[in-house]
Amino acid sequence: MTPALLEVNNLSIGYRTAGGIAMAVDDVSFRVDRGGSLGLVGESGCGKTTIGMALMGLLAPNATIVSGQARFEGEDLIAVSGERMRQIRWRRISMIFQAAMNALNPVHRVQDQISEAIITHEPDLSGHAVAHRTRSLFDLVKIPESRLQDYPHQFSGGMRQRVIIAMALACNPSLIIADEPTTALDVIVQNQILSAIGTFQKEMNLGMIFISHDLAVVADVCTHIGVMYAGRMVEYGSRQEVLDCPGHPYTRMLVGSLLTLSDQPADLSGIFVTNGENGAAATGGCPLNLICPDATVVCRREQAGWVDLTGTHRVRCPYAGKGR
Amino acid sequence: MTDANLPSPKTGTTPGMAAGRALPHWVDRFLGGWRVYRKNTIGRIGMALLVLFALMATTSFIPQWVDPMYHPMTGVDPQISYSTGPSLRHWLGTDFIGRDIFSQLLAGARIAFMVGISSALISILFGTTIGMVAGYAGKHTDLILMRLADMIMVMPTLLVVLLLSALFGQLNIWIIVLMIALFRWPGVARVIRSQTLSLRHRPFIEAARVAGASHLRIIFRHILPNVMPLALLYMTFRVTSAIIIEAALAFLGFGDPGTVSWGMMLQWVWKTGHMFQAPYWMLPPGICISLITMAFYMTGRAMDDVLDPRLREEETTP
Amino acid sequence: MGLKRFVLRRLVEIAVIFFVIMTVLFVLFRLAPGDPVSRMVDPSMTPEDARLLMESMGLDQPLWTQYLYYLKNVATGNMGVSFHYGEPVIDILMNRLPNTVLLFTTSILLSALLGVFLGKIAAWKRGQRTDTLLTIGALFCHTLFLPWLALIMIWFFAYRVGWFPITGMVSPDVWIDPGAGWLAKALDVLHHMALPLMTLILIHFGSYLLVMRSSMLDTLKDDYIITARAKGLEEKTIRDHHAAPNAALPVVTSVGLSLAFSINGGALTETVFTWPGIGRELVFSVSHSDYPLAQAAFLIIAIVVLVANLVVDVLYAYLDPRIRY
Amino acid sequence: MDGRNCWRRGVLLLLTAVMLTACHEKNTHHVLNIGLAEEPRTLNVWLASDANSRKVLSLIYQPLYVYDPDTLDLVPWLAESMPVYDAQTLSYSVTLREARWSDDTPFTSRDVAFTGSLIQSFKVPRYASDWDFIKRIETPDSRTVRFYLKQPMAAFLTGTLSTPIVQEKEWADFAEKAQTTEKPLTALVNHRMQHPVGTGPFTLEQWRRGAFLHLKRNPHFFGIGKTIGGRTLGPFVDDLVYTVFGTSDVAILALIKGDIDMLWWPIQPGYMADLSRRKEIRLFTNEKSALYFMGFNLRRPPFNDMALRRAVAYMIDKKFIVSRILQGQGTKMFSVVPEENRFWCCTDLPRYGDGMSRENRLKAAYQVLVDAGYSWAVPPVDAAGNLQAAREIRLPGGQPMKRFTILTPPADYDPHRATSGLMIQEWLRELGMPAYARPMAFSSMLEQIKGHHDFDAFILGYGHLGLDPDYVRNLFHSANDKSRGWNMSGYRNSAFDEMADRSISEMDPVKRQALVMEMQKLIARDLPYIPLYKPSVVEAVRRDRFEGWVEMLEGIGNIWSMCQVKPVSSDGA
Repeated sequence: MTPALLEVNNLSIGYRTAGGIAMAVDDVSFRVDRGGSLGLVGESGCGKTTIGMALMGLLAPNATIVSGQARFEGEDLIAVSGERMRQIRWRRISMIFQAAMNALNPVHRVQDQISEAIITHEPDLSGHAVAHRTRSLFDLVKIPESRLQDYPHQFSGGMRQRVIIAMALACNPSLIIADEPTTALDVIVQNQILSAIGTFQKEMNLGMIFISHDLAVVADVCTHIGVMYAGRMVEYGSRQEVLDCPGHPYTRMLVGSLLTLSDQPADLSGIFVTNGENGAAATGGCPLNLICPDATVVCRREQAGWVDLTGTHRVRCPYAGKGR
Repeated sequence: MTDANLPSPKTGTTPGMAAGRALPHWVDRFLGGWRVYRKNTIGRIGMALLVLFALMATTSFIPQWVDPMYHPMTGVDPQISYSTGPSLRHWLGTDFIGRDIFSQLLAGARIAFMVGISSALISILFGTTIGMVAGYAGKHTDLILMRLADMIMVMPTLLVVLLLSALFGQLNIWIIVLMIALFRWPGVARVIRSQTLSLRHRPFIEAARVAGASHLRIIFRHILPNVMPLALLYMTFRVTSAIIIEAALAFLGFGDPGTVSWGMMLQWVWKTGHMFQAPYWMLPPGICISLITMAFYMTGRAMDDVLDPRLREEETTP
Repeated sequence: MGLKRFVLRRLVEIAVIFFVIMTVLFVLFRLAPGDPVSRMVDPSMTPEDARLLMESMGLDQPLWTQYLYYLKNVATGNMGVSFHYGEPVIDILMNRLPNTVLLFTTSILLSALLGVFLGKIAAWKRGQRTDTLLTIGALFCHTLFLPWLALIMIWFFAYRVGWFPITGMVSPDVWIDPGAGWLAKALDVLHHMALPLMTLILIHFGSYLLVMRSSMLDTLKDDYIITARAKGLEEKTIRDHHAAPNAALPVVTSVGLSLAFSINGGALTETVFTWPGIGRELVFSVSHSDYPLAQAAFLIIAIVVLVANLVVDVLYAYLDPRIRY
Repeated sequence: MDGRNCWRRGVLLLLTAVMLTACHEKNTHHVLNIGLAEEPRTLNVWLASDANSRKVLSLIYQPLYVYDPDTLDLVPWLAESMPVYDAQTLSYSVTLREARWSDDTPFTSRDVAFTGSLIQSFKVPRYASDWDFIKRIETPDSRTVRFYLKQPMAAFLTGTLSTPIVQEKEWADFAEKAQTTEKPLTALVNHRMQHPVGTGPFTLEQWRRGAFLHLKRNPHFFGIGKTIGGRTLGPFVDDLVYTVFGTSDVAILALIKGDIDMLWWPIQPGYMADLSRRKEIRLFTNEKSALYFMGFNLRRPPFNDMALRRAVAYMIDKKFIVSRILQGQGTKMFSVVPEENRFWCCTDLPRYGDGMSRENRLKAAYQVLVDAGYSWAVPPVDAAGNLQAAREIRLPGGQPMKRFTILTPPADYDPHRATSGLMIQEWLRELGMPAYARPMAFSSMLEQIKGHHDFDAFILGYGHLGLDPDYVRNLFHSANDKSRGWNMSGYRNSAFDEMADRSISEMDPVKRQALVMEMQKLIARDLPYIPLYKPSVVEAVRRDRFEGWVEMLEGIGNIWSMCQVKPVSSDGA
């Protein structure tokens, strides 16, 4: 097996609060290969964005990495110095932000915002070369060059997302973390953006972590899927494996809702009632035990370990693969 | 009223609870606010200073009661005919004809509170009423009132009062207070107006309207309690500016010559040529003016923190 | 372009406001106790000269006609003759206006810059000792009593240490020296301006610092700051290039709102430092009952404030690309 | 980053430059730096009624005669000798000195005649009254002027001959033009003078409004090297620079620092202690021809009663006012004519309460009031002759006295008068009188007193009384009891009027003196005004810069000083 582009092992992240450390991400492991893409799915607050931020070294000041490592091209992202991390950012790992966010600075022209990233990481590049690169990036995401001089508020939502993508590609990174890039866009634009992302990822042979709450979207673009719930990864496998034979009850619920999407709205009310936000560790038992139809006394008492269904497909449920 | 049955908005403060049970709710809210306030360092310093000045103001009657020579305006020490430094007999020394500076300073605190608070009260009264009316009525009323506010807001109050004193001669201290108030309401009105605008379409207001409450009743029963804390906050800032304007006016020589305010004291120092020779006379009033404005300002800022739920959250959540 | 229309609209608004102020002044001058004529005519004039002057100003006409005369006179810059100087007030004030504008704009500009700069640092170091010191320092400076501070500044910097001249705007020995070039003269004015400027900045920067600090704290939570970080930009670049420009916008607004406050302070400063400006002239005219001068000085100050407000608005539009009028 | 550094360097450079100008070298020729309290009002001599303009113009425009600093007698100035009186034709002849204007044209008798006719034809305020009794002016030759008077007039010598003379060449064209305008006088006084041409020791070099005014030595000054009045004239300084300081505090700092050499305005007693301790400062204390007084409204109760005014006079402790409020910088006054005016001042006047203790004053005042029929709820003196707190004084008619106010200027305008008002209020309350001192803006106060006659009592002062006692007539003549008239009290006494009318046309000084003395006695008896005090003029100069100041009534700021001060010759020592 070729060495993974990114390999995350037993990553745990907590937030310092008045009452101790609240775990937001608990013992998460996954890998992303060059040219491969991992979709992290889960409801909001399940810790998926925290993982993305941790990989970029952009955790909030009160967040702390409790344990784990993230090997990226031979370096442990968790352990590198702040300055080294700054150099890695964008140059090698870049990020596509949510369009609904104010990811672009309103007072600077988009051209400047893109070229700024290039200049920071490739200071030797001539001004001409930078301008040329910026123009070609705009070409790539199919925005007329004439709009380089515009300000973010002059773009529509979809266009802004394209700008963000162009920005993410500016320094030819090897890994892209896309955090809900299509949320809050209407369906048609969403599809365009998704296909654009998919294309670049494949053409440029990039590794990608795609974070979304929408399994359908993830299913569209990713080669691997990790399902997260309450700070833990509950199922991890290739797209096929996860979608076709979901092992975890939660995944099954997600997949179930996905399938009914075309016919009629699924009754999601049962699924999305959660008890403890990120506080998985606090309850002691399986965080899903209250809503899981198959929960037993054991589930209430202790955490489940990994159950390997296949070599690449793992589920964190003692009853996985054993039928209902 | 059906307010209580409506789902309450997300924030901790529940608008519309005023009707019927206004008092306990108020007390509750106040105590809650106080608990947050107490943790604020700046607020604590401000409050302590204010208590100190209040103490000065209340004790200002004592010296002249001890001995008429301590009367801040008319009492002179029979043995002293020029400005002297601090001594046991005169804790801060005497002014150029032998009046006691310390008792003048105490009297000044009284005037400062009087000027500051009464002028702030009046401007808040104007500002809140006009702001609520403008916000609630909307349309032309709003437009006209806000244009008026804009216009008054750009006027430099001190210079306006100066001009008026040129025209009308000597101004009485209460006229000065009124003038300051008349030119300081627009800021309050704008804030209250925007607050009212955001309240206007809240369910409990709509409900009251549907229930047939008159406009006046809606404004004073339902909107007023909700803008009250904000108005109070602005009052502390208005107190500051009123004190400063009165002091500046007195310093320039257009104050009420019958009152012993700190500005007046500074003016006496200045005009009798003791500015750079009698630090014991020149420093205290200036320090007092600066400190009392700072105290009100700090109190205001701390109150601002208390009233701003965003900042409050920041303190309690990770 | 939209900006042009915006400026035009604001100019019309300014004209209307100015008109209202003029009218209010007119009414006030006639409401004031005593003889309105005595406010317009020098008391030392002979009766027939006073009568002629009254006629020329229309003071013998009915109120309505007087009002029209008044408007016409103000519009043509004929605001009467100063009792004290015996010269048209407009000449006197136009002579003083540049001095006021110089001190006023420099002080506002510099205090806003200083406020923005320090506010930025305070917000960046939120909760640390630097922040606490800056915030409390700003609060303290902001609430100092200006004329008092000014006198202490004079005492300390001009007298004790002797770095700056005591008061005034120029030192005669430089200006009567035929050998002194324009540079020496300009430096001389700067040298005189330093102390009043320092005083004004000390009083005013605090409020800008506080505004900048809280606005910067808000901005730092914005998403584009995360973007900037993700881009691997240096912290200083993020602070100065991404957070500060956005955070500074509310400061511009607050400059506009505090203009009136600044001009109050300007008048006090001019008076204490004997800076030959309009504010000092207003204070002077009030204490000398020079009504035409007081009225005109006030009107000109009103224009200065209104125009400065417009400038601030246009500046805001220029700085914030989202706003296009 | 480079741009920023560059910017920083620029600021640094600028700051250094600013610092460097602080150490600017002084000029080699002698500049006398004078501090003024206020900007001079104008350079138009006909408008210049304020002290600050006169401080400049008195060095440019010169009169025919000036006062000797020691004797206060007239000394020929532009004139060569004393005027020759011809009683038959009622005329005075004046021979002029050989002099030149600052534009190097000769000064002739035509200039004098022109000045007179200009004042007469325009009715220039302040001067017209000194010239309207002159029938005609003849100029037999260029050095002789002959004035023909309509009637004998005492003011001729003191007033007419002290009028500053202007140049015909400079004013003739403008005067002619002004005559054709609708309001000639306004046109004349509002004429903006750029470069006044005079005969004085200095000429205007430049005036930067709001900053400074620069006078240069006039090379054509007639007095250079001459000895007039026993004094050898200079001027010995090359330049005079007047700088305006808003307040005396900073002006005195500037003096101590050495920025200015002389402060041309009286300083407050508060500074004296500090200044007298400094070696480099020299203080001059001089008398002033002034009158500070308490005035009453004789047109209405309660002060229409002479007895009450006299009681008030007993209660006022002038010694307290002078020693406490003026800090000793002044003298008590008992006549409306200052004592320094030896010839005219009457010393044989009642000095109410002078030298008495508080107790005796109270008893004396009480006695005056009891005799006049006043009564009290609780009298200030009990049956046994002991003092007690008086309450509620009643007028002779039995009705209680209504509260009355004593108007004073505000403390910033004049702290002495404001404080005196407060003290007098306290003293009168000892008599049970409902007195209230009320400081009031100066102009409003004048309006109320002069314009509306709506007041009870007030404290005012005349800072610069002329040497001629004609003001005694002006202040109390019943003809002046009108709105905005001089007679603010409303004093009406036909005996006084008659004497006053006679005094003005009496040309024999001794006879006139007797009349004026008699008038003063009437005033001291009836007390429409109670003279209070006269402040001294304290001035400060730097000892190490110039010497030779000439002390005079009103202080050292006079033409004699400016013609005589010399730089201290410390350069060699």
